[in-house]
Amino acid sequence: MSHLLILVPFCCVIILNLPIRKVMRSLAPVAAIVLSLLQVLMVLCFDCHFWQTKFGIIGTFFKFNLVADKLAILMLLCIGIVSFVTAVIGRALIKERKERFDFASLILISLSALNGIVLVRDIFSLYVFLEIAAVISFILIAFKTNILAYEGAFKYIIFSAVASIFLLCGTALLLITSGSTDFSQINASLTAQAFSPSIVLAVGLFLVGLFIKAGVVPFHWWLPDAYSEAPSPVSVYLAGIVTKAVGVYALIRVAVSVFGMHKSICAVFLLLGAITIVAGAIAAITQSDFKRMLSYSSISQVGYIILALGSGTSLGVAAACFHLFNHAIFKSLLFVNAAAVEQQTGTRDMDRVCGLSQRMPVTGLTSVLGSLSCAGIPPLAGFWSKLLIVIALLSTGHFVYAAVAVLASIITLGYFLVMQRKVFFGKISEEFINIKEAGLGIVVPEIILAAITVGVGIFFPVILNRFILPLGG
Amino acid sequence: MSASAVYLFWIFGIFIIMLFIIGLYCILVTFNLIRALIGVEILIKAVTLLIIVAGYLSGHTALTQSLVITMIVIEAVVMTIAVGIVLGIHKQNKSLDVRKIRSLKG
Amino acid sequence: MNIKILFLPILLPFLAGILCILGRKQRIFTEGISLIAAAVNLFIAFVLFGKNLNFNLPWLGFGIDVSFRLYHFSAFIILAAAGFGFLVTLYSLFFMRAKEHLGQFYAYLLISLAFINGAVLADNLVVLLFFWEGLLMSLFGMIAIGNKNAFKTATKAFVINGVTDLCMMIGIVLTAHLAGTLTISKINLPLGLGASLAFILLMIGAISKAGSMPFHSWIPDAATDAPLPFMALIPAALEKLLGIYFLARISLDMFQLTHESWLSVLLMTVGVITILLAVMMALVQKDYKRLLSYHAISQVGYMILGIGTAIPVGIIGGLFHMINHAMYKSCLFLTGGSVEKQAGTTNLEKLGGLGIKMPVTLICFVITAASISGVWPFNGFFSKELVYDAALERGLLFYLCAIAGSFFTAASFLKLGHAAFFGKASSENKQVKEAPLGMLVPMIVIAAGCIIFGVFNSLPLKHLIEPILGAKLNGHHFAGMPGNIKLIIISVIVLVAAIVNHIFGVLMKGSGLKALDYIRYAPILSGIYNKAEKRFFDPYEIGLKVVNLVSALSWKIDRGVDWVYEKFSVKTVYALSMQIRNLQNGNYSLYLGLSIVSAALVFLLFFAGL
Amino acid sequence: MHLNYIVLVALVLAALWTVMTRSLIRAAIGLAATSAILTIIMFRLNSPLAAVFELSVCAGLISVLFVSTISLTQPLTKEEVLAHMKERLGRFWFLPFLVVAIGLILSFIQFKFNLKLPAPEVEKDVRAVLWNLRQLDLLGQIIILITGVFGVVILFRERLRK
Repeated sequence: MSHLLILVPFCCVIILNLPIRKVMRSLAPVAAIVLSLLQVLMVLCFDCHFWQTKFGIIGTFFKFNLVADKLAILMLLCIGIVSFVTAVIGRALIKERKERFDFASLILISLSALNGIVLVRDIFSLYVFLEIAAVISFILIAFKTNILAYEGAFKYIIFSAVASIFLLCGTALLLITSGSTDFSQINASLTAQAFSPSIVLAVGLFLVGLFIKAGVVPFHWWLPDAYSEAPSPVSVYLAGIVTKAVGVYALIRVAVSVFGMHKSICAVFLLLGAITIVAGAIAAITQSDFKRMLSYSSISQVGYIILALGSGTSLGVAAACFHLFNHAIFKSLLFVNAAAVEQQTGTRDMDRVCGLSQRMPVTGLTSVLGSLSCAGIPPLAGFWSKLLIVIALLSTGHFVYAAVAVLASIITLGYFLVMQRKVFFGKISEEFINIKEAGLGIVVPEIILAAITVGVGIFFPVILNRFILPLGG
Repeated sequence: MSASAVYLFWIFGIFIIMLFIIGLYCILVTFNLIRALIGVEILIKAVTLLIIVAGYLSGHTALTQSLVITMIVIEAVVMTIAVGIVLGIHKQNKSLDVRKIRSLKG
Repeated sequence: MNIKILFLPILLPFLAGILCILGRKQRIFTEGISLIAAAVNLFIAFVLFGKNLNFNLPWLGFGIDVSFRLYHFSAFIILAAAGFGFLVTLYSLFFMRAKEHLGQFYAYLLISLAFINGAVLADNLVVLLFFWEGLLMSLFGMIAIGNKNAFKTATKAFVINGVTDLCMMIGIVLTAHLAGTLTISKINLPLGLGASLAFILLMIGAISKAGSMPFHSWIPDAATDAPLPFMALIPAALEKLLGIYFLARISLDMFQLTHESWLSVLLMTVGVITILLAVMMALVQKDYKRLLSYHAISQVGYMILGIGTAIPVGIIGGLFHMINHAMYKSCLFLTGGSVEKQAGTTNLEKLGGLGIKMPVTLICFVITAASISGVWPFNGFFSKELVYDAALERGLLFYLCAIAGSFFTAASFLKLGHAAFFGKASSENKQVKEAPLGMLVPMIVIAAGCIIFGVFNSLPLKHLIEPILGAKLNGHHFAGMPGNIKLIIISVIVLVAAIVNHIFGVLMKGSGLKALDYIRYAPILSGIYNKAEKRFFDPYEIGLKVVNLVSALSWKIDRGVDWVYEKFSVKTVYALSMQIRNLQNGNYSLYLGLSIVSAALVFLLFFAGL
Repeated sequence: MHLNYIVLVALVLAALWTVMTRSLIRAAIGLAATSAILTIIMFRLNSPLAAVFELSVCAGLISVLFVSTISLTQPLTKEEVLAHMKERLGRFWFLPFLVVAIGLILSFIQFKFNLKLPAPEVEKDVRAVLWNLRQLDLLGQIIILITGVFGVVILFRERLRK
């Protein structure tokens, strides 16, 4: 009964906009938090009765083609967690009631859009939901209406529009060559015939569109601007889940269920993945803006996912999905840390702040956990997914790419250590001697996310066989 | 599909590619934000044409028409938001010059 | 009988040892516990003796099972170890009375016993290795609680044994690979190329445990630094028992070592070299315990020589020599302990004339010294004759070296006895009294054992040693007087020569201590001795020098690499980073252009990959 | 079919004019014209409903949107436009030649497409397709419209407050 995942948040927004606005305005943030938590809970008992039930009226009225497989369930979980975190810290960071209402409503809409992206089985519907998510992103980035945010949003709009056009061209050409827009039918028709130039053109256009949306390196230009200039809760949301669902998940889904792991697709994935990893990590190392550094790190981690996908095996796909999940958790965590630092010190410049860990112990500790997980230090979650990626690459004989992955993880560790040294360690500067730990609305999400990272890392052997390996299909 | 249809498609294809080049050139070269959006619009026109041609040649006219309708609605909303942002930039920069929104670097 | 009884000799001393460490600091408590544990262990060993038990419990998979096998050989070793363990514990009650680290000492002693029992009982190579390495641990601890230098010596012992254990580990892996099993009793490999390598690696572990050259150099250092009962128990008795036990196992059971094999010659050569070099070093020592420790090394050579001959008479001789050596050498160390306890020093230059003050100690010393020198009718004579017999059969050179070793052994003990117990009493030794009864009893017991094993040598040979070889003997018996009269005559001549040499030396130099100095200062030998005293030939020291050189070299390389890491790579990465950031100049037209160009490249890749 | 070619050429010309004209208002009108010409082609390619939609939304609504934006942003005065014109021409003059050249080059290439015929039972009625098969897209349209409303509310909030 996955219809409800799209319908309920949307209906909730409509109800919240009913004329009794006074009540609704205060209800909206709570509704966002509750709905995202509900989604997490539903996903956690994913083998329960609910998913198989066909609700009578809704089922007959709405004939949506939605499928919730293992990969989609994992994504739904990520969406639930990150939306929950975003809603909580949004409630904590946005002071004005009207803005708070708008923000919560947008989170609710995007919940339904992202669930749609995850569940659809039609490339045009995929495009529709991608566009909804993109439009929400534009609005959210420009939420604070300052010039830099506008600049980031405008660049994102241009790139997103071009990407959409590539996607639509791909869709049209696929429609010609396979006569349908449905995943399974396209897949059937693509596997039935050899890859002719027209199909390559179609697949290539589609993939390039998704590359732009995912921020893979030669197409990543909009990403640091958009992430770093967005308001803090929005950065968490964008980096944690929106671009991951919009770009990376769509890439995985399309590569696995539509195009199949063709040799040349894998080659492109491998090459772009390696370039993305290295370029993102290298660009991150000299950044002085906290969020911009995290943005480049995000790019670099997306590279890992693409690289894993490029190995073309079911293990590689499983590793990619696992890293996607881990990345959603630890990158959200790091952006929440950045939000806490920005909230308390009023700056994102890593050269200005120093020694914050004395005054903000929870933020300091959780950021260490997040960084180490991102850099792939055992036994945190990030280590296991990177290990799986390297194993997947080695088992298909891509030794050079495996070496690149391992070496880049050293650079990752490098820039995170630089960040930690600049921001959290050392002696606190006079300017910030009086700052306090961020409020409960930020500290609680930090602790939850850090606990997930550590927990997944420690219970990895349990999780591996039960959840991760089935992802490969 | 017959050879004439393939030929016909290629004729349309040439014009679609020409539209693409015009649109992309406009986005790349212009110094005005609104013109950049107009360039995007031209690209969208090209894609609309491509989808319609695809539907016409493969016989899925009903399907492609519904797709085009959805697409037009979506692009209209995107354009509205984009115009809103352009207006915001103009309000703060007092200019529509692309060269003035280059402060995010590195 | 319940098969679980096999766990008793391992668990009981181990738990008692843990109790000693954890228990209260009171002396009576730890001493009582350790004495009782040693006694019970001895009792269990008696009970177990003569039984055949097998125990197997699958454990880690890959053929790594907890399997124990009690049969004649292992029961014999356990009994001997338990006996020495009990006696040395009894001795330590008095010797260690005023020393520090009492609890630790007894704990290590008992744990060593437990591990030796475990290692001897183990029927699986990995289990064996486990106990073997455990022994290394207790060895380290036991040396380290000695005097100030002890920690350094302990490290030395640890490193040397650790390296050889590493060899053994590789050997075990290789053996398991070749044999396809880890169960010792199932392995029976012909000596091919790989098996030879495995044999050598395992042999290194075994002879290093026994203290043979060139893995001996920690023993003399430990003799001066570690507590004396340790010397009497571990290097003199337990490690010889264990090392030679394992050597016998690998030569007799696990590999088909025949006397045609070059490995046999290798073993014999190691044995002969050990005999000669160690005894040459022993000759010139001026310290009671140090002299004894060199002999402890030297005598190992006889055992290795005996087993290396790979003929029944040699093996019987080697094994018999093993138990004999354990007896007389631990007794000798115990007399050394009495001297140290009563006279306060073991430096031979300060000792003298103790014979009248300590008559029981003197008698025990004389018996055991005669035994080690191979005087009829003590036990050393019989085992040595067996080894000589075998050595002569394999080659005249080996025999000559062995007999030369015998000559030097006798000479050095004449010197030792003369210097310590006869001659003029020095001024500090006037008030020396006989050692307390508790220390005398173990010495008397062992000395009596030496006589019994000598006079009634059929007793140990028939009941302890010969059943080990069993059918391989073809009904031969080696008890009683050796058959070859010529050899006996040569041995007697050698002994007489040693005495003559001693008298000659005393007359020349004027004192018992300096009786052998003419060898020490002989033209060529003096240079070698000088270098040896500076530890020039100690493989550990050479190893240290090499390691220092390598580390100095790697320091240089490290700086270079460090430069690459710290300066070069960081600068490169930063420069690259700035390049990428320069590309990100805020101009979205540039971005879009680059994206489209890269999209075109991606398309090219696609078409190329088609 | 020749009419189609003429309309297509007109489409490209309209697009070129849209891009190259010096006045923003003219560019917006040119866009509307492009849309209108596209509508003709859509009519001729058996897609009347989509054509109506294109005409009303793109040629109508979006043009109005652009024109109102241009009027809100106080476009440049005539002198400024004339000053910029020469420089603009320097950047744009070779676009028509580029377009024509590429069109000519492409016309010599024969790009093979493997087209797939539709199954005979494929639905021909747009309404049926839209309401029965593309329900999810309709839902998406509704969602994006609501999003657009929110976007306008948020982006124009300060403007309205003033």
